[in-house]
Amino acid sequence: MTPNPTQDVRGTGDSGGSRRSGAPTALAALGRGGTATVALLLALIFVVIATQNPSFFEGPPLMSFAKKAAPLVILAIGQYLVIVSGEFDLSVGSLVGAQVVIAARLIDGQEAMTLPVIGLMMVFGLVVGLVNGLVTTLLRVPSIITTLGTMLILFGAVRYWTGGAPTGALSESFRVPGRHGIEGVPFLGELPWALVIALVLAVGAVFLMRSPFGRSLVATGDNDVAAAFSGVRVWRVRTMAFVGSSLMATVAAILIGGYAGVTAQVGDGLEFTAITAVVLGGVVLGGGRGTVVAAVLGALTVEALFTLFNQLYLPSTIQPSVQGLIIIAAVAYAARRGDLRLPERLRRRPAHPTERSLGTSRR
Amino acid sequence: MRVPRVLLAGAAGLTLMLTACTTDAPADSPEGGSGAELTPDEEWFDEAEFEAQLAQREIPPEGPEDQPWMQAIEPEWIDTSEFVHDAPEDATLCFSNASVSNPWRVTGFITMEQQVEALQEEGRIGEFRVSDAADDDNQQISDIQAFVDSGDCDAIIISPSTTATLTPAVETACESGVPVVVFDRGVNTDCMVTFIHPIGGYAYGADAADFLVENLEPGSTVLALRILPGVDVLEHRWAAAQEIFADSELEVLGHEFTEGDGAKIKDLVSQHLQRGEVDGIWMDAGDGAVAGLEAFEDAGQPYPVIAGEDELSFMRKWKEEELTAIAPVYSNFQWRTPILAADMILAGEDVPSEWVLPQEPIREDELDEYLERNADMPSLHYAKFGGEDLPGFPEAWTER
Amino acid sequence: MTTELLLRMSGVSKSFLGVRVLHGVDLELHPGELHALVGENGAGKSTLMKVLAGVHRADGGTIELEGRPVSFEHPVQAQRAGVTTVFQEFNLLPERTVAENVFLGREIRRRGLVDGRAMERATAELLAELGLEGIAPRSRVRSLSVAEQQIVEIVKALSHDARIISMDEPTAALADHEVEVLYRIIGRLRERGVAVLYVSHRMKEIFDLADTITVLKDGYRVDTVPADGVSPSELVRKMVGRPVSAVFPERLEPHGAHVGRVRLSVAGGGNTQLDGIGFEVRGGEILGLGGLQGSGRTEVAHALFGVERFTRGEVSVDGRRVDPRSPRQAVRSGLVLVTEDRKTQGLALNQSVAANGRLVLDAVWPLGSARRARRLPGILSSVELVARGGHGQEVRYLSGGNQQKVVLAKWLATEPGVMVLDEPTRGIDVGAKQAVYRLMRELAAAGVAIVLISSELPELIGMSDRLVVLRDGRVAGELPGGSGEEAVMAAATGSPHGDGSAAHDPRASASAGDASPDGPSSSEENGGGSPARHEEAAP
Amino acid sequence: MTRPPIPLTRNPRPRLDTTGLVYLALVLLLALSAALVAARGGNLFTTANTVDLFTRSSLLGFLAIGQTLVILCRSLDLSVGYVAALSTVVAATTMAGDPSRVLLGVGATLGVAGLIGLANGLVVTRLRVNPFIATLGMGLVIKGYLDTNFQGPAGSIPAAFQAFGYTRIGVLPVSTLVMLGVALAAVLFLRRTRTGYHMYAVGGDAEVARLSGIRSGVPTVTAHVLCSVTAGVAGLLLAARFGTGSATVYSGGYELEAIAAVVLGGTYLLGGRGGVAGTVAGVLILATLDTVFNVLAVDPFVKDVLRGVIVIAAVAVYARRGHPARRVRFPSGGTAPPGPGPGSRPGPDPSPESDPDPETGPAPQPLGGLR
Repeated sequence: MTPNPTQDVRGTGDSGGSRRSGAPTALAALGRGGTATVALLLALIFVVIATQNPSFFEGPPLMSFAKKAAPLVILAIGQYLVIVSGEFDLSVGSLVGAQVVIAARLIDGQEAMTLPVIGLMMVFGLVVGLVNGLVTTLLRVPSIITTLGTMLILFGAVRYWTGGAPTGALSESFRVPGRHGIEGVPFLGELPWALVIALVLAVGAVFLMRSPFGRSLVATGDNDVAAAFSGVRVWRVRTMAFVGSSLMATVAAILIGGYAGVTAQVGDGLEFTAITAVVLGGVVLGGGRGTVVAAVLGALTVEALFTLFNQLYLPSTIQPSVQGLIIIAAVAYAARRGDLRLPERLRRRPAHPTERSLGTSRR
Repeated sequence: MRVPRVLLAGAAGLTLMLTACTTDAPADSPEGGSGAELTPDEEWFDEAEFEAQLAQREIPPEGPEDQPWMQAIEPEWIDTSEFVHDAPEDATLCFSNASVSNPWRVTGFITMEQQVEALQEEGRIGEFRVSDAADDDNQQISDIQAFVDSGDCDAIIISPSTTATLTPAVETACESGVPVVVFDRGVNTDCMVTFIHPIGGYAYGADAADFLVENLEPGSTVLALRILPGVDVLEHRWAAAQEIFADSELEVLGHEFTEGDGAKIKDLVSQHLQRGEVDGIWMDAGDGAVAGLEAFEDAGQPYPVIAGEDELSFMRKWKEEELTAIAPVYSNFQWRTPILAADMILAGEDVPSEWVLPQEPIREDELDEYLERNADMPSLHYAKFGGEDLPGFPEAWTER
Repeated sequence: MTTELLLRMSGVSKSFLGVRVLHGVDLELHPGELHALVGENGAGKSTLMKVLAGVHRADGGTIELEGRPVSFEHPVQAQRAGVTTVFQEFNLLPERTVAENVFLGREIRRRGLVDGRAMERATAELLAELGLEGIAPRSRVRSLSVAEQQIVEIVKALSHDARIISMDEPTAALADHEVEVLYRIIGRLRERGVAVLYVSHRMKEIFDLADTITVLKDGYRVDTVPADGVSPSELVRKMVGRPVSAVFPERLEPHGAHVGRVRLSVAGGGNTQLDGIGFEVRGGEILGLGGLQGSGRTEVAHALFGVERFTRGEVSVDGRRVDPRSPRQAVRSGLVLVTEDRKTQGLALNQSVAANGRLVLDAVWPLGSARRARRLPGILSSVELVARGGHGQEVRYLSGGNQQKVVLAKWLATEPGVMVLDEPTRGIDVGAKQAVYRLMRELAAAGVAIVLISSELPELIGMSDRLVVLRDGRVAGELPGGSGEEAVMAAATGSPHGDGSAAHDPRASASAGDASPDGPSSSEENGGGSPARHEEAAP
Repeated sequence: MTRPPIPLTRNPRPRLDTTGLVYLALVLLLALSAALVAARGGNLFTTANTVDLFTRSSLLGFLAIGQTLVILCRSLDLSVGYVAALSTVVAATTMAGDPSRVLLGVGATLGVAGLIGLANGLVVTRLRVNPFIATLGMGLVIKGYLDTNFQGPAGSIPAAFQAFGYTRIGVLPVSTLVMLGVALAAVLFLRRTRTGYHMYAVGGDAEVARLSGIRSGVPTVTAHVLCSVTAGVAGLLLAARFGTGSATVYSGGYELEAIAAVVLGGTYLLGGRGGVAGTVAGVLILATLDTVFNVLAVDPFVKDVLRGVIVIAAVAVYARRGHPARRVRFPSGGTAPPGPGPGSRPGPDPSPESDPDPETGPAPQPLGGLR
C-alpha cells in the first residue's frame, strides 16, 4: 500500500472542477502515463551520449548496452505489474541474488543440470511470488512490509544455505542467454539473447496489459473497491501480479547470472533501481496509472543515465546524488502536470461497511 | 504552481552545488574517472608506512616455514605471563567478528573454526563464542561491550569492521583486563596484547602495480577497479598503486567503484573497451575479476595483463587462458593466527606485540602448485587459506 | 421566537461548471428558530448549506450575519463566526476520541500545551447540557454507533459556541428512538437561542420541529411559509410543483421472453444486518425497495450481490437456487448491482470509458470478453453517453450523469436477468435522470427484473410497480405501485397511517409499528418463493 | 421484539488497545526468551545482556521515534540512515576533538539534519512527490555527497562527548535514557501540542483536517523535520560510540529496520493511528530478539530470516485485529426466519467478516446499523 501524500484530496463536493476540455485525443493518449515525458528524457540522454561518444550507436556498443539493460527492463516489467496494482515489491533484489546463488550451487558446473535447475528456479520464483501475494492480500499485511520481510528472509536463508558466500559454478549453457547472442547479424554484429528475451517479454507484457487480466489489474490498482464490485477477484489479480514480478526477477536472475557469473553481491539494491525505473516512466505509486511501455522506457532511461555518467567521467561517487535529484525532479514534474497527478484517492471511511469487506475481498 | 517550480529548481541547484563544490578541491580527494590524478590521498598515504611495507616484503619471516600463519616479520616478543590461565581447557575465547559477508571472510572464518576445533580436541582451549556484527560498526561495539560485561571471556579476539570507529570499543575491552587480540583491520590504539595482520594494503597494492608496470609497455593503459571507497585496507592498496603508477609511464584510464558486483564490473569494463584499448587491469580485490575478463572476451579483445587475487575462480581462469597475471594475496591464513595467539597468551608464552604475517603474491611459477593443492575447493575459495593440515580438511571448506 | 434577525442570505447564486444550481435564493434565520429547508434531491439544499458553511463560495448574492456582511472562504471562518454545519458525511476521525474530535483544529491550550482534560471536561459539559451523559468523551469515535457519531458532530458544532447550526438530514442514519434523542437535543439548542437550519425529507420531523419552512426547487426558492400555515400535502405540491407521474416515462409494452416469470425470489434472508427478508420480482417488473437510510436497503442489495451475503434463507434467480459468495458469482448467475456510490464503488476513475465499460466482462468472463465487448459501443450509445474525448476518455473527466451512464453500460454489457439499482439517479442532472428512467423502462419491457432502491420517494413511487418497505433490517410491509408517499413513509417509520403531523409521541408510534414487524406478505413469499422451481433456461 | 430502554448508555468494557498488546507481546517475548536461554543453561537478564539489550534499543529507538511521527502523517522517510551517517560526519568534523566545541557540534548536526527534514517535507507537501521517492532520492543525494567527500573516518569526537555513547547508570546506558527522554518528549508532543494532534488528523483523514482549518502541510513538514532531527541524534550517538565520523554507516539498513519497529509497535502504516509508546515497545522487541539471538549464538543469516518472519507475522496479527468493528443488528445465529423455511440455515456464520466482534460492546443491540 502506498503511503499516498495526503494533500491532493479534493473537496467533498464532486464538483471541484477537474474537468478538462478535450485536448486532441492523440496527443493526450501519447502523453498519458508520462510515456512522452520519459521518451523525451531518454532521447535527450541518448543525444548527449552521442555527442560524447559518436560510436555508441554503431551496432556492437549499442548491443552491449542492450545486453546490460535487459535485466533491468525485465525487472521493471515485473515491478510495473505490482505497482500498477497498487502495491510494492521490495523483494526482487534479494530474489535475484538468491536465484543466482541457487543456480550456481545446484548446477555446480554440470551442463546436464542446467535445464532442470532453471525449471526449479522458476518454481521457486513462483512460490516466492505466491507467498508475497497471498500474505499481502489474504493476511492484509501492507506489501511494503511483506516484501521487506521476504527480502530479509531470502537474503538470510540463501546465505545460511551456502555458508555466507556463493558456492558452485554456473554451467556454460546457463550463461548463454545472458552473455551470448545470435552471431553475424548485419550491422549489429551480435544480437544478444538478452535483448531478444527482453523484447519478447516486453511485447508479451504489452499484450498482457491489453488482456482482460491486464485491464482488471489496472482497475484494481485504480480503485480496488470498484473492481471488487465489478467481479474482479482482487486478491487473485494482485497475487498474480506478485507472481509475475517474482518470475520476472527469476528471468532477470538468469540473465544477470549469465552476464557476469556468480559474485556475492548479485542483486543488491536492484529493487530500488527497478522502482526508480518504473516511477521514472511515470507509473504512479499507488496504482492505476501508467503503461508498461513507459516502465520499460524508464528502465532504459536509468541504464542510459548510468552509461552517460560513465561517458562524462562523472566520479562514480557522485552518481547517486545526480540519480536522486533526477528522480525527485521527474516525479515532481509529473505531479505538477495534471495528467500524472496521483489518483484522486477517495476518502476512505472506515465506517462504511462495504469498503473494507470488499476492498480486501478474499474469497 | 510557480512556487514549487522555483523551489525545485533552487533545491536542485543547491544540492548539486553542495555535492559538487568540494570535488573541485583537489587536495581533498583524488577524484577522477579521468585518471589524471595519481597523487595518493594524503589521508590514506603514509609515506613511511608505505616504505616500511615494501621493505617487509623482502624480510624473511621468523618461524616455521611450513606454517606461514605462525611466522612473523621482525617480531617484538612480549611477555604475557600476566594472562596465564590455570585451566586452559575451560578457557572461553570470545570472538567479535565484523561479518562473514564476503567470500574471503567466509573462507577465513571456516579456517578459524577448524583451528578452534583442533585446539579444543587437544584440550588447549574451552568454549568459543562468536558474535557477528553483520558489518554494522555499532552492532560490533555492542557485541564487544557484551563480551566485556558478561565477564565470561578469558580472551577476546576482535576483527574490527572499521578501523577508526572500533577504537573506543577495543580500548574498553583492553581495560577489562582480559587479553585482547586484534586481527585483519587495525584500530588506532596499541592497548591489545597483539595485533595480527599480513604486511598490509600498501604491499598488496604495490605487488599488483609493480607487476603491471613490469609487464606492460610504457604508454599502455590501465584500468583500476575498486570495491568501495572509505575502507582503509582497500584505500591503502589504491594509494600504493597510485604512487607506483605515478612514477611509471603507464596511463591510468580511471578508477571505478564496483561494489564487487560482477555485473557492474563487466559493464564498466565493456564501456571502457568501447572507448579504447585497455591493456592492464588493476584490482583492489579479486572479486569479480573473471567478470572483468569476460568483458574482454565478449568484446573480442585480447586479454589484459591483470592483477587479481588468490581467489580460485580467477586462478583457474588464469590457468585456462594462460593469462599474464598475478594474484596478490591478502593472507587468508591470518584467520588461524588469532586463535593460536590466544592459546599462546593463555599459556603464558611470548607473542609478538605486532604480529606481521608474511604476504606473498602468487606468481605464475606457483600457479600450478596452488591450483593442485586446492583442486577440490569451490570457486570463491582463497588459495592461501592455510588450513590443509587441520582435521576438518577438506570437507569443512568444500561443504560449507 | 424573537424578531431580531440573525442571518440574512439574499440573492445567493452558485454554478458548477456552468450549471447553475442556485438561483438568487433568499433565507432568513432568527435566534431560537428551527428553519426547515425542503425540496427534492438536487433542489439545491445541500449547496445552499455548503455556501453558508464556507465550503463553497457563492457566485452572487450577500450573506449578512447580525447585519454585518460576511463572506466565508473556509469552513473555519464560518465556524469562528458561530455558523456551524453538521454534514451528512461525518467529518470525524475514527481513531481519535470524542473530545479530540470535538475540538479538532482548535484544541484548548493551557500554558502553550494542549489541555486534554479541559477538552474532555468541556465535552462532557456539552454532552451533559444535552442530557447525553452516556457518551464518554474519551471513547474513540470508531467505537460509537452511527447515532452517537451524529451526536458528536452536533456537539462539535455546539462547541464552537454556535449561534447557527445547519443540519443536513441528521436523522437519515438514525433509528426512531435515536431520532427522539435528536429532538431533545434540538429542543435544548433552541432554548439556548441557537438557530437551526434543518434539511430533511421526513415530513413528520419537519412538522414536529419546524417554525418556518423554505421550499427549494431546481435551485429556486419557491416559498417560505410558517410551519403551522401549511399542510403536508400542500408542502409536497410546492416541492414537486408538478404531478408526480408526469416526470416519469410511461411503462412500455413488454415483449421479452421472461416477462411475467419470477426472476428473483428471496425468502427468509438474513445476516447480521438483516432478518426475514422475503420478496420476489418478475420479469418486466420494477420493484421499489423503500425505507429510511439505514433501514437495510443497501444491505439487501449487498447480500444479493454476494458482498455481505445472506447467512440464512435462500435466493433464487430464474428458479435456480443461488448463494453468491462474491460479486463475481452473482454476476455469473445473472444478477447485477449498480452500486450506490459511483466514485468509490462503481468506477475506476483514471481508466477510460471503454476500460470501465468492459471491466465486468474482463473480470467475470475473461475468455469471452472480447466477443462480448463488441456490444459495448452500442450499449454506450443506447445509454446516451456524451463523452467529448470518445471512449478513450478517462471517466474522471465526465460529469456525474455521464459517469453513471458508464456504470450502467458496464452492467448492461453482461445482459443481466436481474438488475438491482441502488440510488441510480443520485447526484445527476435532470436530463441524465430521464435517460436512466427511460432505460429502466426499456429494460423492464425487455423482461429484466429490476429492483430499485431510492431515497427519493417520488422516484421510488413513480417508477415502481410494487414497493417493499424495510425498517430496521426487516420487511415492514409491501405496497402496491402508486401508493401515496405518506403510506410509504408510514411503513418506513413505523408510524400509523394518516396525518403524521399530529403531535404524536414518536416513541408510541414506533412501538405500535413494531407490533408486527414482518407482516403477512413476507411469510407468504417464504412459502411460495423458493421451493417452486421454474425450469427455465438461463437468460 | 423489545428494545433496550436507553440505547445510548453502554458499559465501557476494559479493552486492550494495540499499545497494550505490543507491551504484552514484549513481556511474553521476554519470558519466552528467558526460558529459552535458561533451558540452554544461561541467563538472559545478566548485566551484560541487559546492557546489550538497552544499547541496541537506543539507536534504533531514535530512528523509530522520528519515523513514527512521519508515518502518523501518512508519509515515510527512507533517508534516515543517510541522515544519521551525515550527522556522524558533521558532528565529528565540527567538534574536531575539542571539548569546548561539543555544543557547537551538536547544534550544527541537528541543524543540518533539520534542514534535510525540511527539504524532505517541502518536497513531499509542496512538490507533491510521493514520500517513498522523495526520501529515497534525498537519501541518494546524501549518499553521493558522503561518498564524494568523505572516504573514511572524518573528524574526531572529544572524550567528553563519547560519554554519551558509553556511560551508563546501573544497567541503563545514558543513550537509552536520552532515547526514553526523546520518546517521552515525542509522546508529550503528540498528546499535548496542537501540531501533534494535527498529525493524527492529517494522517487519519486529510479532508477532515482541512475542513477543521488545519493546514495539512504544517504537521507533515514538522514531522519530517523532527524525524530528521532524531536521525541526527542517532548520528550523534553513533559518532559518540565511534569516536569519529563514519560516512559509511548508511549501509546498515537502518531505515527499513526503523519502519519495521514502528509497524511492529502498532502504528498504522497509512497514518492516523498509533503512537510513540508502541514504537518503543516495537524497538524493545527487535532489540530483545537481537540480544537473544546473540546469547544463543544464532547464525547471523538465520537472524535475518527470523526477523523477516516475525515482522510479517506480527503485522498480520495486527491486520486481523484491525477489522472494522461492525455492529451486529441480528445475532449471527439469527432470529429464526418467520416460518420454517426449507433453506433456513441457522448456525454459526462461517464468514469471518460477519462474526460478531466481542469487543464492540455488550449484546447485539438493534441500534441503527452502519449506513
